[in-house]
Amino acid sequence: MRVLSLLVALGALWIAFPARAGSILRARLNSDIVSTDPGTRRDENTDGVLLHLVEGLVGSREDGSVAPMLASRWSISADGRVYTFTLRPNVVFHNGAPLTSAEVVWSLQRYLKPGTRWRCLEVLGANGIAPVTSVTAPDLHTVEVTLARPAPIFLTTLARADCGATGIMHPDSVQADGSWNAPIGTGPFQLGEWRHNQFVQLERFARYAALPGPRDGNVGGKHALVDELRFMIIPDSSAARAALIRGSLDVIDNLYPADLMGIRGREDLQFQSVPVLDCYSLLIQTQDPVLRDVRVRTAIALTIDAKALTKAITRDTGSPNNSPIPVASPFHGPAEARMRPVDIPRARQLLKASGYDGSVIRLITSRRDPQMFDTAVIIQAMAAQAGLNVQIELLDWPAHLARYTTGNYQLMVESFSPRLDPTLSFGLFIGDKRQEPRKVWDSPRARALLDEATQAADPAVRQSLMDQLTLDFLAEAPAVVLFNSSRLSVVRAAVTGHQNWPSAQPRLWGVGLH
Amino acid sequence: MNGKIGIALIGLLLLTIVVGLLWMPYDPNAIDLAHSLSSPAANHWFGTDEFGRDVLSRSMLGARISVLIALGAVGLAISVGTALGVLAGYLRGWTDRLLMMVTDAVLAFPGILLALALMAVLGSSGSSIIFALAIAYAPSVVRVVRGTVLSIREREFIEASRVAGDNAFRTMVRHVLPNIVPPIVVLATSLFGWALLSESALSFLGVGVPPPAPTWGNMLSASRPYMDVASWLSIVPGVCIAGTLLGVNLLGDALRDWLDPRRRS
Amino acid sequence: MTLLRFDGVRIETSGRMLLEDLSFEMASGEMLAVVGESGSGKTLAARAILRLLPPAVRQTAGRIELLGRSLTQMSAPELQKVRGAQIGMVFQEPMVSLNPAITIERQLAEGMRLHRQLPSDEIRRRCVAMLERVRIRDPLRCLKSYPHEFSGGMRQRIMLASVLLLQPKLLIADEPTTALDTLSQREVLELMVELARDTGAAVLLITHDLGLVARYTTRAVVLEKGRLMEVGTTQQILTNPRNPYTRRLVDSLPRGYGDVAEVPDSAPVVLDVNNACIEYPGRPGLFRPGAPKRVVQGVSLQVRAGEIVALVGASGSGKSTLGRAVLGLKPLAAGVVRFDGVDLTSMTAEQRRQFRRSAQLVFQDPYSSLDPRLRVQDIVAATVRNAPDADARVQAVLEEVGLASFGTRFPHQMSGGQRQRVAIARAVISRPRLVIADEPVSALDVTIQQQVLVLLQKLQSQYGFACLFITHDLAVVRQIAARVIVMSAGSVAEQGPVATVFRNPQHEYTRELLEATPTLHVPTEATRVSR
Amino acid sequence: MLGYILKRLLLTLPTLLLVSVGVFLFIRLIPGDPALVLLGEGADAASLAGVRADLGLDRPLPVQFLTWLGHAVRGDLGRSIFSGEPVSTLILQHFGLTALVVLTAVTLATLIAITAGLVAAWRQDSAIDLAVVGAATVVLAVPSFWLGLVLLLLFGVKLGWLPFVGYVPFSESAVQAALFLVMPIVTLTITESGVLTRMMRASSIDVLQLDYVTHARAKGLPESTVLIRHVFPNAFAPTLTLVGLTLGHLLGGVAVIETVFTLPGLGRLMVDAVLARDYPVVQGCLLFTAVVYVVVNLLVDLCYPIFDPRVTAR
Repeated sequence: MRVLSLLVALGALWIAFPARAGSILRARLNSDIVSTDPGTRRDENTDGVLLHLVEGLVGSREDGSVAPMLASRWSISADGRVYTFTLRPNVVFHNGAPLTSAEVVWSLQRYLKPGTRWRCLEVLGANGIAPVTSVTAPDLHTVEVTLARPAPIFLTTLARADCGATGIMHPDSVQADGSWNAPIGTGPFQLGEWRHNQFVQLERFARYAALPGPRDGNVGGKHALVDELRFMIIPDSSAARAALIRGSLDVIDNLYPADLMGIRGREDLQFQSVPVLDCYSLLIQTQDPVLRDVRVRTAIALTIDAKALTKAITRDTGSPNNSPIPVASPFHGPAEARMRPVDIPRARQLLKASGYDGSVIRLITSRRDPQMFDTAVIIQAMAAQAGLNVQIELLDWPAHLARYTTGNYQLMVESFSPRLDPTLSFGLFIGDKRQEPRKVWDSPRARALLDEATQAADPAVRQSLMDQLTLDFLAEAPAVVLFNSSRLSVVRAAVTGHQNWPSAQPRLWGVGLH
Repeated sequence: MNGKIGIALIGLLLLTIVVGLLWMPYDPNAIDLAHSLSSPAANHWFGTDEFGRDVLSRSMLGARISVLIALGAVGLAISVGTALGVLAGYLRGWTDRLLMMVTDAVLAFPGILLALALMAVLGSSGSSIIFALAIAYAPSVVRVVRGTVLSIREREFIEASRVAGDNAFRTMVRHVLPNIVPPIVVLATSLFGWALLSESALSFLGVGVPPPAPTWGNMLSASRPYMDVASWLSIVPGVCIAGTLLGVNLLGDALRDWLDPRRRS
Repeated sequence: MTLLRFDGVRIETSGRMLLEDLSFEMASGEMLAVVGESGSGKTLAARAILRLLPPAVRQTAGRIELLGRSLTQMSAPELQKVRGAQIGMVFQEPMVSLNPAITIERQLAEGMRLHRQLPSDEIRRRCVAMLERVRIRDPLRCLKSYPHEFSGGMRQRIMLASVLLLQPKLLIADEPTTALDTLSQREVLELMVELARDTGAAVLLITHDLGLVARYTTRAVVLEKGRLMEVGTTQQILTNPRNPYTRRLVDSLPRGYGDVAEVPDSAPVVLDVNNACIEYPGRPGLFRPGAPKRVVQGVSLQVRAGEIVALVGASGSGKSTLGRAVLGLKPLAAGVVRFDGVDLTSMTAEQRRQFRRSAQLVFQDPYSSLDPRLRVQDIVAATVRNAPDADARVQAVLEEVGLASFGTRFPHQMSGGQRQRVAIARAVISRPRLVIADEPVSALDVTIQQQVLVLLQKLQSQYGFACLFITHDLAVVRQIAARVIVMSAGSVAEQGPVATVFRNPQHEYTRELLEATPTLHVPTEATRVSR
Repeated sequence: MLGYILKRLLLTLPTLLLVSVGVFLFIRLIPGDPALVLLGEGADAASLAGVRADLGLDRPLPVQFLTWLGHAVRGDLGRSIFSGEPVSTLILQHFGLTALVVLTAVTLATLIAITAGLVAAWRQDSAIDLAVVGAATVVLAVPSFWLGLVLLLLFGVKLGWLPFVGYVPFSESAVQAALFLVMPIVTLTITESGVLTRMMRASSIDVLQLDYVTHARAKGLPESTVLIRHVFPNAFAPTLTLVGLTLGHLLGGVAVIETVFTLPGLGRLMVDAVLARDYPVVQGCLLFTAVVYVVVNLLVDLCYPIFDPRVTAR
C-alpha cells in the first residue's frame, strides 16, 4: 500500500503543477508534422502548423475568395498575363529583417525551382496551366510576376494552403548550400522547438504587424493571444479525448465523428461543426469488364442509401450529397442537390438485364481515417441486399494510393481533400485515363465542359456548365459521391475566440485562455 | 485439477463454434444503423456494435475464424519448424549451421513487425495472416525441436537403430520423430495462445482479417474508441480471448504432465 | 551405549507401504550395512533418520533415536542442529552430489561456519588438511575450482571431506560408490573407513553389493520390499543365512572359478582385430584444428565362434570405444578389423548389408537402449522387419528369452531385467555370428544379473555366435568367459585363459584390479583394512 | 574470453547481412512507395517520377543496396525521406525510451519470477503454489494492449492519478516523465512476468530433487540458505536464457504498448515508417534491432557461467 499512497501524492502534485510563466495553448495533432518547409514535404497537419508561421502575398477568406495579405493591392495587365503586387510597409520577418521585394522574389524563385519540389509547381511550373515566366522587383515595394498565358486560377493557386500559401520567407531560412534550415516567416507565431513524435512548440512573435479588422479565413486581423502554442502529437483519438476531459489538452481541431461519443452535450466543452469542401465517394473503374456496363454501375448506385450511410458514419455532422460539388460551395444549386433514390428491386432488375453472374467485386479501402473504413463496411452490406457479391480488400494508405494512382481497382472508397473551386472538384474525377490512370470519368464531352468552365470568368456561365456536368455525372455514374463531411472541433470552456472554418487547417491566432 | 478447467473452457469454445455452424441469433454482418451501439438487452444479449451488428453472433463467427487462423498458423509453423529442427539437430554439420543462421536472422525481426510487413506484401486475408504468423513462429519451433533432438540423438536406442542397419532418414522418421512428440504438443498449445494474441495485435495495428469478417482481434481493436461509452464492445472479445488462452494454457500444462513419463510415475 | 535405534519404523506414501516395522540398533563406532535390492526401502530408511524423505513420503509410525534422544519428535530447528554436526550423509551420484554452481571452498566451509564458530583462516586450514587427508593433489587449487573439474572418484572423496570435517558421530553412506568403477570404489571406501575410525564415527552403509558388506562391515540388516528379513553379524549372514531371501541373495553372487571350457582352436575366427588405434578429434581452437586424443592404442585380439571373450578394464580404458569400432560405428585411425576374414573398410554394399545382420550389440542401460515409443515386438523385429516369417521369428525368440506374452507391451511397462532380455532377443533374432555385449548386466540387481548371464550362455551354446563381453566386474568374467583381455589406458595390459590370468597376473594393473574386486571371502579381523 | 567474444561477433555478421538484404528487398515488395505518400492523391505520373529520381529509387536495386550498406558500415544510416532527420539520431532518440521501459519492466518481471517461482517450487502443490501458477496462467492469457487500455482508463481517465498523453522527456521534468512511464512499465511487467515465473518454477522443481540440495540440508543449513545459495543459482540458468531472448525481442520496440500509451518508442517509429514506406528509417531500425538482439544474447551467454560454471566461455 505504501507505493500506492506515494503515487497518489505525486499525482496530486502534478495537477497543482504551476503553469509556466506565459500562458500555453495546447492543441492536438493526430500525427507528427512531416517537415518545416512550407508547401514541399508536407501533409494536412504540416500545412496547418506552418500557416501560423508564414504568410503569402495573398490569402483566402472564409468563403474561399482571395484577399490581400503581405501585398496591400495588386493590378493585372490588360492581356491578363502580368500581375503587379504592391507590398505592405513596415512588415518584419521573425529575425527582425524588414520585408522588401527582394525577399519576395527570392521566395517565389525558390518555389519555382524544380529541386524544391513545391506542390503547386504542377500548376505554375513550365507545363502547368498558369506557367510563370518571370518574377522581377521594379522597386523596393513592388513585385511583377509574368505568366505565359492568362489564367484566373493564378491567385487562388498562390493562396492554396496545401502549397504553404506560397509563404514569403527570409533567405536565412536556408543554409549556405541551399538545404532547408527553418522557416523565418512573417506570421503571428515563430518556430520554437520541434521534438519528433512528441510536440511542435510555437512562440508568440511580439513584432507581428497585424492587418486591421477582424480575422477572415487565412487573412484579416491575426493576433497571437497566448505566449506559447504547443501542438501535442497524440495519434490515439480516444486518448486525446480523454486528455481533453482531464484538462491536459485545450483544443482538438480535427475530431472523427466516432470520437463524439461522450463529448457532445458536456457543458465544460464547446463543440463546433462546420461543413467542409471535401468529398467522400465510391469510385467505379469504368474499364473493368464487369463494371464497364452502365447498368451495373447504376445498380450499385441504387443500392446505396446515402442519407442513412451519412447519418451513421458522421453521427449527423456530415451532409449527404451525390454531386462532386460540395454542399458548402456557392455553386451547389438545385441541380447539384438532387439525390438518387434507393431502389433495390430496380437494382436487381438492372443486374439481371446486364447478365451479372454474382462474381466477386473487390472494394478497396484503408484506415487513413475511420470514415473511409466504415463507409466500405456499409456499402458492402447495402450492395449485398441486391445480390452484389462485394468483398472488401483492406490496404494500408500507401498501398491504397498506389492502387488509386494506377487505376488498379474495381471499387474504391476515396476521400478527396478540400478543393475550394468547383472546377477543381470536378477536376478530381474528369480526365483522360490513358494519360492519367487515376482519373475516374473518362468522357471527352465532360472534359470539354470542364475546360470551358476553367476559362470562363462569369459565374452564371460556370454555374450552368456545372449543372450540365452534374446531370451527366449522375447519368453515367463513373463514381457515386456519398457525402461531404464537417470539420468537428471541441475546445475546453476556458478557451476563448476559437472559430472552426471549412478549410482543413487549424487556426489558433485570435484564440486565448482566460 | 487445472487440466479439468482447461478442458471445460476448450469444450465451451468448441461448443460455441459448433453451435455457430448451425445457428446464430442474427446474420453477423447484417448492419442495422438505427440500433447501433445499443447495450446488452433481451433482443441482443451482448448488445450491438457501431454498425448495429449483433455482438453475440459476431463473437460466435469470430470464434470460428480466430481459432482457424490460430490452428492454421500453429500447424504450419510446427510442421515446417519440426522438419527443419530434426534435420538441424540430427545431421549437425553444415545443415545445422546454415539453418541456425537463417532462424537467427528471422528471430532478429520483432515478431509483430515481421507479420505486419508480410501482411502488407501478401495483402490482408485469412490465409496471408496464417502464413505471416507461421513464418514469425517457425524459428522458435526449430530451436525447441533442435534442442530436444540433440539430447535424444545421444540415447542408445538411436545407436541401436543404426546397428540394425537403418539409414539416417529412417532413424529420424522411426525413432527421433515419435520421441519429440511430447515437447512439440506442449509447444503447440503455447504457440496457439500466442497466435490468438498476435492476430488481435495485428488488428490493433490496423492490419489483419479484412472486414466485415469478425475475429476476436479485430472486434477488440474496433471497440477501442467506444471503450468508455460502450464497454461491452471490448469486454466480450477480451473475455473470449482470455478464456480461450486460459483454457489452452491449462490444457498445455496438463498435457505436459501427462506426457512426461518422469512426472507420471 | 547404543548410538542409533530404529523402533518399529514405518514409512508410507499416499496409502502405499514402503517400509514396515523396521527395528534394529547400532553401537557408536560400529560399521553396520543395510542390504537390499532396488525398491527394498533401504535408502528411505537412511533418509528418514535426518527426515530428508522425498516430498510425498512420510514416516507414519515408530521412533528413531540418536543417543537416547528421539529424532522423530524433534522440532525442525533442533533437527537442523543435529544435521551435519551429529550425523553426516554421503550420496550416490557423483555428478550431482556437489553444487555445480559454487566453488569447492564455499561448500566445504559453509558447514563449519554454521556449526563451529571458527575464524575463516582456521576453517581454511582445516579444509586444506582434510583435503590432503582424502589424497586430493594441490588442495589450494582444488578449493578455488568447481565440481565439474574433478572425476567421479575425486568428487566423492571431496564430499567425504566436507561431511567428516564436522566430525559427526554417525556417517550415513547411501551407496557412495555404486556409480564408480572398481578401483576408485576401493579407494573411496577404504578412505571412508579410515576417517571414520580416526574420528570414532559409526558408519551406516546402504548397499546392494554383498562383496562390500563382506569386506567392510561387522553386522548387516537385510531388507526385501520394505520388510526386515534378517539381522546378524556379517560372518553369519554370508556363511549360513537363516532367511530364504538372504540365502537366495548370497547364492546369486557370481561364484564361478574360471573353469569355463576353452573353445578348440579348430573353431573359425569370427572377429580378428589387428593393431587397432582409435582417436577422438580434439576441440578446435579459433584458428587451429584441435589436437586429436588417442583413446585406443595398438589393440589386437581374436574371438572364435561359440567362444565368450571378456574385455575388462576400468572406465575410460577404451573398452566400450573398441566395442563400437569393431562394429564399424567408430572409424579406426590405424590397424584392421576383419569379420569372417573380410576387412570392414573394403566391404561391398551387399557384404555390408550382410555384416549389419550378422554383427549385433547389446547395450548397458536397459532404460536408454529401447525406443520408449515402440512395442516389444517391433523393437525385436528391427533386423528382420521385411523377412516373410518375421512375426513367427519374433514370437520364437521372445519365447527363448522367457518373454512369450510380452510382445504387445511397451518398455516402460517392464522391469530392468525384462528389458535387457528384450535387448538380447533383438540381438540374436537375426542369427548373428558375432555379438558384442557392452556391460549388459552392470545396471541390474544381483539376482537379476544371474538370470541374464545364464540366458546369454544358453543362447550362445544354442546358436554358437562369437561373443565379446565388455565388463569391469571380474567376478562376472570368472563365471562366463573362457579367455580374458585386460585393457588399461587404451592398450592391452594382458590376455589369456581366465584361470591362468587370474591365478598369477603378470601385469601390475591386473593384480590391482583383482585385489580391488570384493569377494565373498570374509577377511578375519586382523587382515581387515590392513593398509 | 576476448577470443570467444570476437568469434561470436564474427559469427553474427552473416546473420546481420542476411537481415539487411531481407529488409531491403522486403519493404520494396510492399505495394506503394514513399513518392506516393509524399505527393498524396493529387500526384501525376511526371511528378511521381521526379520524386522517385530525386530519392534515388529509380536506380537498380543492387546499386541502391550497396550505397546504403557502404554508408551503414560507416555508421551513416542515411536520412528519413520525410523528416530529413538522420536515421541514427531518430533511432537513438526513440530507442532510449523503449530501452528504459523494457529494461525496467523485464528486470521487475525477472525479480517477481525468481521469488514467485522459487517459493512456488519450494512449497509445491501448496496453496501458494496454486496461487502463483494460477496468476501466471491468467496473466499469460490477457492480451497486453487490453490490459494497457484498462489501466489507462482506470488510472488515467477515471482516477486521473497518472498522465497518459503528451509524453514529456526526462530532460524537461523527471517527475512528469517518470509518472508517464508508470503505466506502460506496469503493463509490460505483468505480461512478461507470467512466462518467466512458470519457467523459474519448473527449473526450481527439477533442481530441488537433486542430491546436492538434500546434501545441503543434510549439513543442517536452514531452508532459506538452501534456497538462495544452492537452488537459485542452478535454477536461474534456463530462465536467464529466456530473459535474454525476451530482452532481445522487446528492445526491438513494443509497438502495441507504445501505441496504447502514445510513447514515441522504437516500435512506434518502425510501425509508422513501414506504414509510410520510409525506406531508410525501416532499414536502419531493423538493422539496429538485429544488432541489439545479437548483443543482448551475447551478454546473456557471457554471464551464463556465473550461474552454470560448466558452460565456460571457450
